[in-house]
Amino acid sequence: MPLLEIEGLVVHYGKAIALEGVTLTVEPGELVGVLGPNGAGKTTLLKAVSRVVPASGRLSFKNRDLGPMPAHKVVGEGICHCPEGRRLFPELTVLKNLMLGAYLRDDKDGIAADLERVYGLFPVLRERRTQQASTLSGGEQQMVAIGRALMGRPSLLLLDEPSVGIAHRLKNEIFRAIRDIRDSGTAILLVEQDARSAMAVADRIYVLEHGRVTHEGTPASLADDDSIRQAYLGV
Amino acid sequence: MPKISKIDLAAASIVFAVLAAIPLFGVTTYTIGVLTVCVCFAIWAASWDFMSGLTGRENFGHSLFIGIGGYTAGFLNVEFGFDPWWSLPAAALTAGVSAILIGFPTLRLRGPYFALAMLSASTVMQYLVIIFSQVTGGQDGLNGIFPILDSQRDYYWLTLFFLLVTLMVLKALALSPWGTILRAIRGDEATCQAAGINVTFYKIAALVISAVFAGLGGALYAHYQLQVGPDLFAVILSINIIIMVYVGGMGSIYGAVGGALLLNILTESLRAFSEYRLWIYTLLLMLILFFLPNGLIAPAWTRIRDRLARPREKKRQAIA
Amino acid sequence: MKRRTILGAGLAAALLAGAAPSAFAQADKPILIGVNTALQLQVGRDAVNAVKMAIDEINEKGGVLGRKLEMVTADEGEAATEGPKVGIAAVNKLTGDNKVDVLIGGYDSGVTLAELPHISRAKTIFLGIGSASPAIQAKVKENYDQYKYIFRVNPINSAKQAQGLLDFISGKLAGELGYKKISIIGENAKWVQDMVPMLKKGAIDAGLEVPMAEFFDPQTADFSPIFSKVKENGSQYLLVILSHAASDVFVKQWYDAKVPVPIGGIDVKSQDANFFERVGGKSISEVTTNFVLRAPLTPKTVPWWDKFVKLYGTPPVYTASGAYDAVYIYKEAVERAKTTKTDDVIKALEKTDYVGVRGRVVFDELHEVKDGPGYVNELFVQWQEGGKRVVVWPKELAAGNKMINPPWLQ
Amino acid sequence: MSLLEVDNVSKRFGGLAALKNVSFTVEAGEITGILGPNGAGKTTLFNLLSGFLPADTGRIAFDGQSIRGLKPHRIVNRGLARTFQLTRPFFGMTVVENVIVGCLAPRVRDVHVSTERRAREILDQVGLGHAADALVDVLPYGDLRRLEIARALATRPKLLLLDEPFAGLGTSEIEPLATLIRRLHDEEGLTILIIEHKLREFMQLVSRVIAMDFGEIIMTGTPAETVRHPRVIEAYIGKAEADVAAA
Amino acid sequence: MIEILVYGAVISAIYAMLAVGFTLIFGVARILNLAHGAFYALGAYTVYALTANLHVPLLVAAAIAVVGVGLFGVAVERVLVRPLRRSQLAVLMITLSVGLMVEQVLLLTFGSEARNVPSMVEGAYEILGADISAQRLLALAASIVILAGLWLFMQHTRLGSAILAISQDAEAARYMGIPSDRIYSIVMGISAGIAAAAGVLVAPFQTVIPSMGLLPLVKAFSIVIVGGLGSIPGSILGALLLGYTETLIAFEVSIEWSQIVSVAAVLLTLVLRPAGLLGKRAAF
Repeated sequence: MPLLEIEGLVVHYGKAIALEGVTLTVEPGELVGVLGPNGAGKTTLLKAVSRVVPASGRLSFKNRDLGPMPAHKVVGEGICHCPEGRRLFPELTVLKNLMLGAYLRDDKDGIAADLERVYGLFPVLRERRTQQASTLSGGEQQMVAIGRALMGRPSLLLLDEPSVGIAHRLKNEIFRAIRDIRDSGTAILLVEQDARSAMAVADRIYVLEHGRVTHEGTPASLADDDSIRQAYLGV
Repeated sequence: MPKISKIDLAAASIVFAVLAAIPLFGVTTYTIGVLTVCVCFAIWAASWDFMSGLTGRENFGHSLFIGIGGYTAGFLNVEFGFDPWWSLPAAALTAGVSAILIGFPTLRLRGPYFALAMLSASTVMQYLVIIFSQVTGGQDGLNGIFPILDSQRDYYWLTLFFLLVTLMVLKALALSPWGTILRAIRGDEATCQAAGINVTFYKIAALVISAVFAGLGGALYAHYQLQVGPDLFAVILSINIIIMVYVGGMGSIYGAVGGALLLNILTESLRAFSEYRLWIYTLLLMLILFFLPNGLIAPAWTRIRDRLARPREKKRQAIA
Repeated sequence: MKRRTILGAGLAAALLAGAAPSAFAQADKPILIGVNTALQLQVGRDAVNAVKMAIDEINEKGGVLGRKLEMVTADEGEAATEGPKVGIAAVNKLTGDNKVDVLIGGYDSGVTLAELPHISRAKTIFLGIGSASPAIQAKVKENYDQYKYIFRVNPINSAKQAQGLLDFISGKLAGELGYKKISIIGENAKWVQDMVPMLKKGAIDAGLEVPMAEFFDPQTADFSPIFSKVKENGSQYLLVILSHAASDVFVKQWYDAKVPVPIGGIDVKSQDANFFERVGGKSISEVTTNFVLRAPLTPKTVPWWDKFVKLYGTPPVYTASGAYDAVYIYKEAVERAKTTKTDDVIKALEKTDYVGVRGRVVFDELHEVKDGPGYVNELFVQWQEGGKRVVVWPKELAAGNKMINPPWLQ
Repeated sequence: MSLLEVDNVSKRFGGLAALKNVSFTVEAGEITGILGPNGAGKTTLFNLLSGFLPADTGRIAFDGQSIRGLKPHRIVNRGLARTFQLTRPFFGMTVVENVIVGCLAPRVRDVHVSTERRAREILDQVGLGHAADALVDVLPYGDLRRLEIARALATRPKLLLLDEPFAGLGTSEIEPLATLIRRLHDEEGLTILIIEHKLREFMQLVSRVIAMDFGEIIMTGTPAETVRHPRVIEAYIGKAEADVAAA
Repeated sequence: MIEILVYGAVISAIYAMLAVGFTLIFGVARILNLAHGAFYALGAYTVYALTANLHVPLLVAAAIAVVGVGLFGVAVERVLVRPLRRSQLAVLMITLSVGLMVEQVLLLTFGSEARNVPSMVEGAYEILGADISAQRLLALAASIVILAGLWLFMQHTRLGSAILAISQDAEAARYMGIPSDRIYSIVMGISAGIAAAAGVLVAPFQTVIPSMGLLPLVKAFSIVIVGGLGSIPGSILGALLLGYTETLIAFEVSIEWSQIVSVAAVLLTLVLRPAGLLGKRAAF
């Protein structure tokens, strides 16, 4: 039974069409990559899943309908969203940013354990924990953002463009961490523009173009395909 | 481009005819006085709506222009003994000039910042008027302004005439390319610039036009009250005007007039409740604000007009 | 059709009524007294109550010229927020719609001044009971024909109050107490702004040093800078003039900071009988001018005071005595004129010589209530232990009463 | 003389260099495309050209005259118009009124010609004639993009800057709009500078591509050259790091 | 000089209490709350009614007032503001009318005369040569305690972090599962409670009349504009600035001119630096 099932998802921003009927699934513990050019609707897809933007179509998670839930309930269900552009709380410390990820949780021990887990994934955050988030480098901020989402102990992590604007060295570290998170059993829906990095870590890939899924398959099956090149450069 | 429809014109004519005819039916000077005040507020509300309703910049200091207009009339009349007729053009002029001066620094601001800047400007003026009492009469204001016309009834007609002029000018401007541009500024300033429109110029000009009529209204009011006081600069006056426009329905200009007439008459008719007067007024206001967020007069008229127009449409369709 | 007939009949009746001799038509109609005042404020409510009290008394004794008296009220609104607009509409309503025979009222000088041209246009007598600006009665001199309708029963105008104040400064402060240095402060109201320079000059002429003469905004919430400055400049007395400002803030802050300078002057709120109680006794030793208090100023004073308290549960504020007297003054004038015709009543009013609850009321040529010994007096009253009010000036009325200092200066 | 000359233009936002020494020219009659990933500085460049942002350094000349530092409306009145990436119509107004605003620019305002008639002609031209009297609030998104172009055309530009004209459009709406743009170029001789991400249509539209990344121009060339350029591919598809790929 | 220092501190502390709540609800929920002054007035009147009429001990009355007005604030947010929140002007108007309503109700219930709230502490102290009443010192101390308490609450509780989070990035807060509507109500309650506390503390040495809320509203508004809308440190800085400027002018020039300072400061700030001293953005 898939963890997340999306069927015929349609999203409008006012009059602009962002998604024109997207269907995809994520199995438990799976890392699914969504690729596509700018404006293809990747970010919208994630926002629709976390109920931050209204959408029509079927959205079910662990066999429960997400449709009628407000955004904060979805988090409680176990979907945590690490948004595009990181969206840290700039004037709060790293530790507070992380702890806000666990806002809905009451299990002190569990939270402490998850904090250790995040520090384990990104050791630099332990050193930076009392620093204001806005003083961190882009890569470190991305780590906080991922860590913050993990603090909600998700069974599905939504990751939006974790590699944008980050130095290559840190990018590697982040992708390594993403793989570790998957390996520890958390399913991930990863949206990326950096196709090669995403394909290197994902179990399955969807290619989104103009709000529609145009291709899907394993990275291996898509790697030789011209379709990726098609989607990106139109040639 | 929206045109003024025949139904609108007919309704406006009827309303003005009724307003003009009221004094002929043996009403007392009290009623005429109340109506005169109503008409002054209507001029202020319409001029507020022209600038703020069209460009979307809520001016919380409209009383600045009213006060300047009123005091111009007061000074010319009481201090320098000018013929009261001079008050009207002079008040319009000083208010317009003051709009240019205050408009440049404040119109860059948006939303509540513009509102507050104007509010502060009017309050500063109010304090100054009180402090420099030797010149301005302080808290008591300037008393002994001459009436422009001896008969209260004639004076009421005069103010009504100026309301008509105000409305015709403002409505004509609102329906002209000017209005189109002002409404476009409300929509999006950047797009306006991208369409080659000098946004700063139009904003200042709108404020000046708004101020000219507010100042004129201030002078008319001064010559009705036969007195001006620092309360003409008060924030509460600006807020009352905004409430009137809000109740009337923003951006339509005639709605503002309707709101001004309605609320002024309401205030007066609540006299029967003596000390509960303001309490009831506030309660009614809260109900309107809460349940009719688009206002009362303009939306109601739109609905009535549609209903009136519908049979004719049907007929036309039938003929076709 | 039917409606037109009724209308026609009504019109005819109205014409007939208008054409009939007025005395005949009015014979059994009540005489209407319009009260224009700020109904939400204590000054307004007490004025209304006092008028009602007087009317009831007169009607019980058969009315005036066989006609009953009746009261109509109209709210002047809150001057601070609504300006004179509501006040003007109020007098227009009373004169235009209710066609009252006389207006009694007024509280805020600004509003009253604004109402004057409208009152005079309506040719209705106005007996002022609350506003103190001399500019009001000055109109009578400026243009008698236009403003002859305007009389002031109460209070004594502020210029005359200033004279009294000067007398207090030179006689009591400089004379009896031998002070050398006083400070003067007043709120930003026109009449105070006119008065303070005059007081300063008068005090200096009386040989006093005046290191400070300042104004403050009626909304001032913190007087500590003033107290501090007064203490620093070594003043021995702080003269204060306020009517719309927060008197309670003033005395509370003075008392709490134990300012080593006694205070006194014109403090309109402090004229209220329950002021001492309202501020928790912190007005102790404050001196303020007053025109009436529960003391045998005239034989009528104490009974009137007690009856008012019995009827309405609160001691009357300063407008009440004026309003009560005004009704009787009007009644007497009508009786002397034997008509309610405005011009005749004005003639009669000008000859008024009536002993009211505050003293003997006589109008001068400005239609201003005469003050001084034998007339209505400006009393300097001090709050003493237990909220007792003691007259400390003028000398002849103080009857040897001692002026006390605040507890921390004793 | 080129219609547009951009010479050594730079722009910083705080510590971030959004544009670094950008130089290029646009010849009259061209359709030039600007390509680059998010954050490459394309829209910033448009904002500098149209006067919505001041340039820090460099020279921007249009029609031989410097336009750097001019207010946006003055630039429009020199004949350089733009559209916005997010459509920004004047809500609460009709479609034709939206275009009339453009017709009221001093550059084209003519007391002898009814602005309304001109506006309707332009709407016909972009295929919106049928919706002229509708409120923009009810217009479908595709039509809003056309309206955006119509409003710019109303100012009778010599050079039109199109900022992602296909953004937010459904698949079926893109082709007709591309046709419209091409027609404007062919029939009106309009010079066009275009930013777009829908590359398939983009590549067919433009005759020359300026590729940008991190605020710099990385190459200029024909569409065919562009897609083969290694730096473009790297900027767009990303460089897989050896260790990640190996895992 | 010393006096300016001491009196300025008292005034600034009270201003800060008023401004912090005002800026808080704006920073978090973008509500420009014109009923803020009404909360202040209600606090003072509640204490008056409880002590004078029902003879409740002063401290108990103070606590009831703060909590009660806080709950009233929550109710205003829930019932009146929330349905209108999409329009800034509508929110402005409805909170304004709440303010007017409260004033009218107080006027009709308690009359126009000033009411006396007894001092919590009697007497006066001499501090560095300046006489200052104990109640003022109490107000100073209490406002420091309240502001420090608010700071601790914001820094060290989960709810506090959530409030800060929403004010810094409302959308990101939604990703954390923070229920924004509930937070808005809570913040309105806190804001109203602090305003009421200011009213309670100030009532004994200032005036208690129905319209007493107007001036504090104007001051809070001015301070917040000068300090930067939505910035708590900004509002404290603004309070100090305005409090001391007013005191300085009252001492060195005339108290007559001290009232005009705040409005003039607003005008200047808006013209010269619209975002305020510590504000981040000028438009929203």
